[in-house]
Amino acid sequence: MFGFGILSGLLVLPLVGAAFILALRGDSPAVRSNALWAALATTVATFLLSLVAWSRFDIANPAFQLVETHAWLADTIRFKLGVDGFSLPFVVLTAFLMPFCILASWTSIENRLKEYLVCFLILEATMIGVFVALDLVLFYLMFEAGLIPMFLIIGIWGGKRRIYASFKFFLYTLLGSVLMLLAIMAMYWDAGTTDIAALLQHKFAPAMQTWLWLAFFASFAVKMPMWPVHTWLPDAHVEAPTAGSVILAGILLKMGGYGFIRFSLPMFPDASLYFAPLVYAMSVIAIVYTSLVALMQEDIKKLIAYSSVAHMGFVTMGLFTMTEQGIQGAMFQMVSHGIVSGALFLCVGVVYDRLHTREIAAYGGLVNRMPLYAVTFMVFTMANVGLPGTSGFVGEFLTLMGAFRANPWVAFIATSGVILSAAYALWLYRRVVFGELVKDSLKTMQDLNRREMITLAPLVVLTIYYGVRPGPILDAFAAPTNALIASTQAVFGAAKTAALMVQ
Amino acid sequence: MNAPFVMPALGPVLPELVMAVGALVLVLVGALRGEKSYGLVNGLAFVTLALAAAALVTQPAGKVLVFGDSFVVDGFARIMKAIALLGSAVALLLSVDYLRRENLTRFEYPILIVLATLGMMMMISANDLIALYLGLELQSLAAYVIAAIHRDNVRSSEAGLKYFVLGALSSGMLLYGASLVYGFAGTVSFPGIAAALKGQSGLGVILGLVFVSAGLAFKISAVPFHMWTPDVYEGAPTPVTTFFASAPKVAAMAMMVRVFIVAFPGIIGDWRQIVVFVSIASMALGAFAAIGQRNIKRLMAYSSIGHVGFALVGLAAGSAQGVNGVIIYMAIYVVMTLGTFAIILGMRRGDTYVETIDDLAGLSRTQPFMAYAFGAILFSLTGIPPLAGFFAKFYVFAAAIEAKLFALAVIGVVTSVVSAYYYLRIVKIMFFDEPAESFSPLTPTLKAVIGVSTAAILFFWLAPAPLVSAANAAARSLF
Amino acid sequence: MYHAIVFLPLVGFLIAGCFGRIIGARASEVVTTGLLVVSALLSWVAFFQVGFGTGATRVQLMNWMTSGALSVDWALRIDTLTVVMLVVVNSVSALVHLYSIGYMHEDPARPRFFAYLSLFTFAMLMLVTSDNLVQMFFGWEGVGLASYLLIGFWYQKESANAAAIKAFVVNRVGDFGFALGIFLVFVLTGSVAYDAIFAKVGGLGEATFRFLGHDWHALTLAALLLFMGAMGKSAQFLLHTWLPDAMEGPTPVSALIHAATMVTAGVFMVARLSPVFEMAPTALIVVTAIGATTAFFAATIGLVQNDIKRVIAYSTCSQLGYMFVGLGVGAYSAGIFHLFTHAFFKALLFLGAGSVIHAMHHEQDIRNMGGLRKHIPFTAAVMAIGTLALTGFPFTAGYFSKDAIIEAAYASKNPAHAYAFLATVIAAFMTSFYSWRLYFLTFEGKARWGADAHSLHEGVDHAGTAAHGGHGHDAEPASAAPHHHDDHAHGHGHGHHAPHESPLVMLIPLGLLAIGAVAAGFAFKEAFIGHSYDAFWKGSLFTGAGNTILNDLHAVPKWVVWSPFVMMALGFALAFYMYIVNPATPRRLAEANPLLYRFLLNKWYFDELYDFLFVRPSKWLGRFLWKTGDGRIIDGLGPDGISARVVDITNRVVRVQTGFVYHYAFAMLIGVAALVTWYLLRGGAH
Amino acid sequence: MAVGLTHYLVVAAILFTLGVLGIFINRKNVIVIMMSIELILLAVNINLVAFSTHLNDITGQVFALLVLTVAAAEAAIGLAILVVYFRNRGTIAVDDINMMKG
Amino acid sequence: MSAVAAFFYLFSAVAVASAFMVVVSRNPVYSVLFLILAFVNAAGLFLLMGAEFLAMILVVVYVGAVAVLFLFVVMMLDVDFAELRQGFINYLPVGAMVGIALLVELILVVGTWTLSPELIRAPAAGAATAPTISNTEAIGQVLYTRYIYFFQAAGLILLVAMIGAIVLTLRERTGVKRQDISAQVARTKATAMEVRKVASGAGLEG
Repeated sequence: MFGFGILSGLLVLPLVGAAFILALRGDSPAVRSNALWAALATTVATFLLSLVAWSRFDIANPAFQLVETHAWLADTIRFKLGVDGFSLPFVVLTAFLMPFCILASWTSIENRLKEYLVCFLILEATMIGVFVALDLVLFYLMFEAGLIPMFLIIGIWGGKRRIYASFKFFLYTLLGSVLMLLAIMAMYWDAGTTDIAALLQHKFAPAMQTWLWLAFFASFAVKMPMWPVHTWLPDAHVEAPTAGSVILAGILLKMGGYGFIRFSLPMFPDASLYFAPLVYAMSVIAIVYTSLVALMQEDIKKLIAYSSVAHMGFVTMGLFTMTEQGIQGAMFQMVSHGIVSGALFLCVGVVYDRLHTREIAAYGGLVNRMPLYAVTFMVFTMANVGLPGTSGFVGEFLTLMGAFRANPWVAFIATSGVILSAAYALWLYRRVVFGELVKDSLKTMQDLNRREMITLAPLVVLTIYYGVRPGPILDAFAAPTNALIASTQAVFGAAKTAALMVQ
Repeated sequence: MNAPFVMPALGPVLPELVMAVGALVLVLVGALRGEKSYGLVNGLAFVTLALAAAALVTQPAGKVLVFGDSFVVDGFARIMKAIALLGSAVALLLSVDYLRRENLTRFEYPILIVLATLGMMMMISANDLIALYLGLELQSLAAYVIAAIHRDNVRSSEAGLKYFVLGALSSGMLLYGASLVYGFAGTVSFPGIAAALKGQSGLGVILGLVFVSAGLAFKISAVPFHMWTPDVYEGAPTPVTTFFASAPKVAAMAMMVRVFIVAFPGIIGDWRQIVVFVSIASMALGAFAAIGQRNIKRLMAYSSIGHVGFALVGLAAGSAQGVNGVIIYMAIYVVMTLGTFAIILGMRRGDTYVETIDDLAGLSRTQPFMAYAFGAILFSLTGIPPLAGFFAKFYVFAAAIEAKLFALAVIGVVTSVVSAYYYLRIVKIMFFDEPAESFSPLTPTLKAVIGVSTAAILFFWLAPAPLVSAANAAARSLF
Repeated sequence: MYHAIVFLPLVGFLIAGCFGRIIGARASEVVTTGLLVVSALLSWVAFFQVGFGTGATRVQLMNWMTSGALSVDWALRIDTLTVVMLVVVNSVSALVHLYSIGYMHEDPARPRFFAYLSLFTFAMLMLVTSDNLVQMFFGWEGVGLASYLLIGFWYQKESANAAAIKAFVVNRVGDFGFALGIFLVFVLTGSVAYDAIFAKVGGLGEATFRFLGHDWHALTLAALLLFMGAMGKSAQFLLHTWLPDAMEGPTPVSALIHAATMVTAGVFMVARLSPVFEMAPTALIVVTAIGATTAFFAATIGLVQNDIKRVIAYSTCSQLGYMFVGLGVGAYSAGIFHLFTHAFFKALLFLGAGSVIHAMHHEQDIRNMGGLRKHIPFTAAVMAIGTLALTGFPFTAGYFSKDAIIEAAYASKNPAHAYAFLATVIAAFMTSFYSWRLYFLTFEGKARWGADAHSLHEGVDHAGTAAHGGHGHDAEPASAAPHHHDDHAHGHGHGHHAPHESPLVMLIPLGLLAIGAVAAGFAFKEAFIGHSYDAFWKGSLFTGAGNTILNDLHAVPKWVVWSPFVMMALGFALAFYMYIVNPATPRRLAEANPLLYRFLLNKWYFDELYDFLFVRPSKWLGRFLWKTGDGRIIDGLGPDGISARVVDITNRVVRVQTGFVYHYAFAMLIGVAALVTWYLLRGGAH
Repeated sequence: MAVGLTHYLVVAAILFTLGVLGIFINRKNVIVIMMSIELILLAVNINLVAFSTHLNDITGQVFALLVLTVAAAEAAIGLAILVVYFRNRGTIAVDDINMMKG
Repeated sequence: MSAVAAFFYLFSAVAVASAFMVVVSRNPVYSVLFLILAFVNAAGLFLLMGAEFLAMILVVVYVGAVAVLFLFVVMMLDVDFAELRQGFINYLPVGAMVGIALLVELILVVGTWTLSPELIRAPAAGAATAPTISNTEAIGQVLYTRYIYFFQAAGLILLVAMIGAIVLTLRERTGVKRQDISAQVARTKATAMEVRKVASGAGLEG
């Protein structure tokens, strides 16, 4: 039972911080500041610890590493943690984004700050838990547990329609994932264990795979979110406080994609192959449909939310191409989107904190007063558009490449999304940042302060760094991707290669 | 011809004996000391429950049959009795303050609780139809009385009346079914019935089983025999509702499990349909009807209907895994229920107890402890991991999946999502809405009960092994 | 050295971009310009080393991304084609930097401007030195970004912002094809690096690929998709609409990006991928046809435009068409040669126009100019040189390159060659006409500006309106636009001061470019398309075994050789007649053919057509999908609908709970009766 | 036709049905409902005794005896509750017992 | 038709008819009386089946105690029965149909009663009665031995009934003077009398 490793440390550390903050009494400015610093220290420490985990990680090894196992529900359902190339980047990403969330909330949260921070720290623990869980039940536990703090974050600290949004978020995702729970049970009875490593070796009967795949799909599709179960996302994003949106877009959405790569593809390869056209269809519809919808949005956050849906469309499309480029690209796209969309929401938060509106029409000409802000926003907008040289490009390009190999039709339609994304992103930028500064309310806007700069600068650097040198992350995916493709090759050998190669 | 009287071995029934003797002592004390003896009798009732619990936990493991095989003590009985005793004791504990404030300090109240608990223990250990009936009636009659214990209150007496009328009808049905089973199987003993039905079953037995099920379903308030529940929960004094919602449910569920599993294992294909039907109906009704409620006790009534439906999912599986699930479900359910009702009992402004969920508005600001505890309990009732309620659902649904009852499982989880809505609505009122008038501070008792149950719910996932393995062993003792 | 050539502009960008506000405008100018000049000089060194020596090489920088078989490097590919482009890009860029110091001297955001310019240069250099398609795509989009930023440099102007977005999005349409082309090439050859691709394409002559439900000749498809990218970037017919609008940017930008360098990226790309295109004859037909169409079509529009920059922009568009014709008929070197020469004289024209605009205090409408030769003689002189070069006056740069293309079009065996020849010859006539029209209206005749310019201005305006057949200004974005072109940063209108010659810092670049415009053709003719072809190109341009076009074009009939000259002369004569001899003719002509005039003035109504075909449907569709699709259908049937149904059910269920005992009992009875009936009907036990 | 077990069972079934019907057909007063319950129990007893006789097993009669006992207790408590209710509401009409519903 | 059969039909006919009247009578007093009639006839049926002890108990306990209790309560509550007479329910047809359907089903099923040979062979868990002893003796033999548990449990149930009836209905009437002997006996001088010194003009309150 004892003898905890780094990964348990990653789980426990935020909870310790949460407990500490809970122990604080009162609501004086001093307590506020203590709580904030404690939360920041906790998240930074967690991030550093995640870096330690990374440093001890052998990138070339496709197996699970840093594994620790503790007794839990049963001999077959254990408290097992571990990471591989697919999960570790997300662990680090989660730990990386959290300090920014705390910083973004430094002044904008006025009420019940302690509870807010506690919610975030608990959320962090569950999110890390999702990525390090090596037991299906544990995974599910973490997967769902995050709903509670997120529900509270949206509901308590959200905007006007926060109640509608929080309920929609909660019930939607819950409905999706309960079916997965049943599938987990079915897998348990079939395989006799919920150990993920063991399940990866288990061959499920094809007929069963179909159902299991669908059940998992229900959960992950909602989480991603894929069209047409995406409508909770714009609402949730719009109403959530800035940091909530960052986490939602940065991490929570990634759980769906992570689930696909961790479970759907390797465990149900037959079903994945069978349903790939469905996923393609939903993905390309998502890309085009939501891009078009994004074009017409009048709310900044809603626009970014819709663009997130489109970007997640690239992810699902890439994953199901079952090609190296598709999978690695999709994984990279998720990491990149985690940084970029998180940063975009932070950018929105910057102006929201000043003006308390997200209406695009309320802005315009910000560049006149906020040149630094304009530059930052531009970088992220371009990354969102997928400009080469930013991290957004690598994922998009590779997924499209994979899609083209798998099905040119899909790539054709999806690539057209690139045009639309440029249109909506630039139009947003123009309406918010460019133009003459005519509105009186904007004339006193201050440029980024030091805290905001500290928040955004690392993200700018990373966005560009990973655009030019995606290697550190992209290569982490390589080993498990190759293993995955090799292991599924037997399932869809000849038919598939024939389909994608030159005839 | 006189059969020599053989003193039955009383060791296995020691907990029941303690309870029975204790009840008699309490009656005497109460009768001698008069109306003012409530405090003393209440204390002695705790002692009785504690002694019974002690006797229970010190019992040796294994299966013992006494009283001509009418009374069985096995692992299943022990764990369910323990849960029931826990529920009763806490319900009793929670009632003290309320009864004092409402001037209901009748010494008969703890006595009736003890007697009802004794009835439950008899139900749990019943190994034939007669024992089952007697235990059931002992529990029910006491329950009818305490439902109406607030005799000057219209609602309380109406609750008692409804409970009584429908309860009597249900036990009539149960009896009618028992008579048919007796007639068609030729015996009242559960193992005897099982032996008689080996390999074949007649319509008569099934008919009897339907009627017996109806009676049992009434006790666990499963649809369509649930209709008393909301009214009684609302009308009865809150501590009484607390009691109704906890221990008797456990006992009735245990009884139902034993009847189906021990007496009718051979015709599982037949009775499973009843259970599946009742389960689905309960889950669905619990989920839907609760949405419209403003009174929190009434809401909890529908919630309990839904939870019974979930527990029945485990029974429908009909396997050791399923029984395991039922045990875990009921144990966790009792903890959650007690926590919930402790909070409802804390909804007091001065001397006025309030019951609508709107009274909870903004509780997270006025009484954060209460709000966060209730929030945790509500999420647990919804079944969100890592709270205990998740594991309750996990085990029953796992059993259903193992038994290939996929449709049942799917309907179950979907209704659980629907039910999430009304739990969330309470959370919303507590956390998202503007504060209403504050409640009076919680009494230490309430605080303790809320704290303990919340802690149990929150941290169950860290150490689930004790309950899980105990339930596992208990479930296997039935097969 | 190559590192320096490519990365010095980046350094400049970073310095000016990050610290521009700290170090000040002057320092930013000096740093970026200085670095660019160094880079340009090094480029010339490289040009001679590689072009006339043996310096071709490949410089590996680092790995970009690796995924499965796909491996993309950051690398510099240095061969003749590259160095030609290096020279063009860096020379023009350095001169434009220099020029901008003068042109932009009143603008408070100079550090930003120079940073953008340097960023652009860097991206363009990455493009031309790319070793693989993906890096080219990086440069491709990078220059797009810089172009976007520079077009929208004056971000207060709505029109500038709109033009910037339009440029980016239209380019993205082209990139859409480019990206698909890259994918296809990868699928076909398993690589995106040129060497590997070129090694493989030879064996793919017969390969087919199933795409969008049709079996394509694989290389043709790849070439066409890639060409789509080129069309976007080089503003070819159908994807040209962004280029004229791009004139919203500062004039040096137009010179650098929208004349000399970026827009030629498409030409460069086709040349770079000549091994692929050579294997795809059908694609070459398309290239030729599109190029010819563009050459003709843009020239027609150029005839009637009144904005000095737009005239030159359409001219650019048209000249790019020439280049593609050259490429399409297989004369890759001719196309590149034209690119090379065109860079000089077109940059010259733009910078000259900038000088005019500068002199006129940001007046851009040539109808409001006239007689400027006396005030700004140097500018007039270099503009004349530029015009001569553009129209192909003998022995100027344009003469060699353009005539080579026309001759190649005639000599080619490409099925579209006749069309191409015809179109280019007619375009040559029109080029001459509008170029001289521009010159005459600007520098000759009466001054239509100054103290009484306002009334005159209005008079012209009214005349224009009348010519448009009584329709209002609103339908005339081309003529209305100049009025918004005033740079707000300058803060004063036109016409209050006499025109003045530009400062030396602007004139030096003009002079240098003028030298280039005169001499570039003559100096490098032999190397590019002449006898030292092989020695110069060293295989960096691929020509198939059957491609003898460079020999054939010397064997064309004499009338073909003379035709461009004749056209040029006719164009000059007509312009001279209409704008010097008889200035009333244009108006009369316009009134006589109102439909044609308006058709041309409105650029063949492409903007309106696209607005109708794409922009408005997209918006409508977006709104429809949002409100109806998401709102009414998905949410309506999904979460909202379901929750409404749940509430309905709840209300019904709750109504059953009447509170009456007998109802409750009845429910129990029904439950039992139902179960009993169920078992009876089911037929007993199993 | 000889009187057999079935006859008794049929009688019991009729009485049972009448008892159940009596509970919800009648809207008059609660006492009648209680009497209907007694009818149900009577039917049960007839069943038990009949089976007991035919199985030649005394258990059924013991069961019936216990049912009688419990029925008496039940009647006592039922009537007590009824009295309490009457004291509160002044009525025992079934239609009036619906303060709580929904 | 044998005498047994005749009596069976008589008793059962009367019992059923009375039961019907219990349900439909307008006056609860009549209902109670019909209930008594039904019980008596059921006792007759018991006799026919040879369960004479139960028959007697039925008459003694039910008619003598329970039914009278009903009667007592009916009288005591003093309900205005005229008011209660208002109509039958409007869904009587549905209710009756469901009831009749259930009845038909019950009869169909109980008509199928057969005891399989195995069942008879199976050693009945209950005590088989020797034909020589009387019904009462047979019950007596097992009631306190084999079924002592049930007997005791029934006792507890009666205890609950007693407590319940008392707790619900017993009222301490206030305002009625009662003699409390223990209080009288425990009275001492100290509790009976209090000597207080009253300051002049101050009164006792203070």
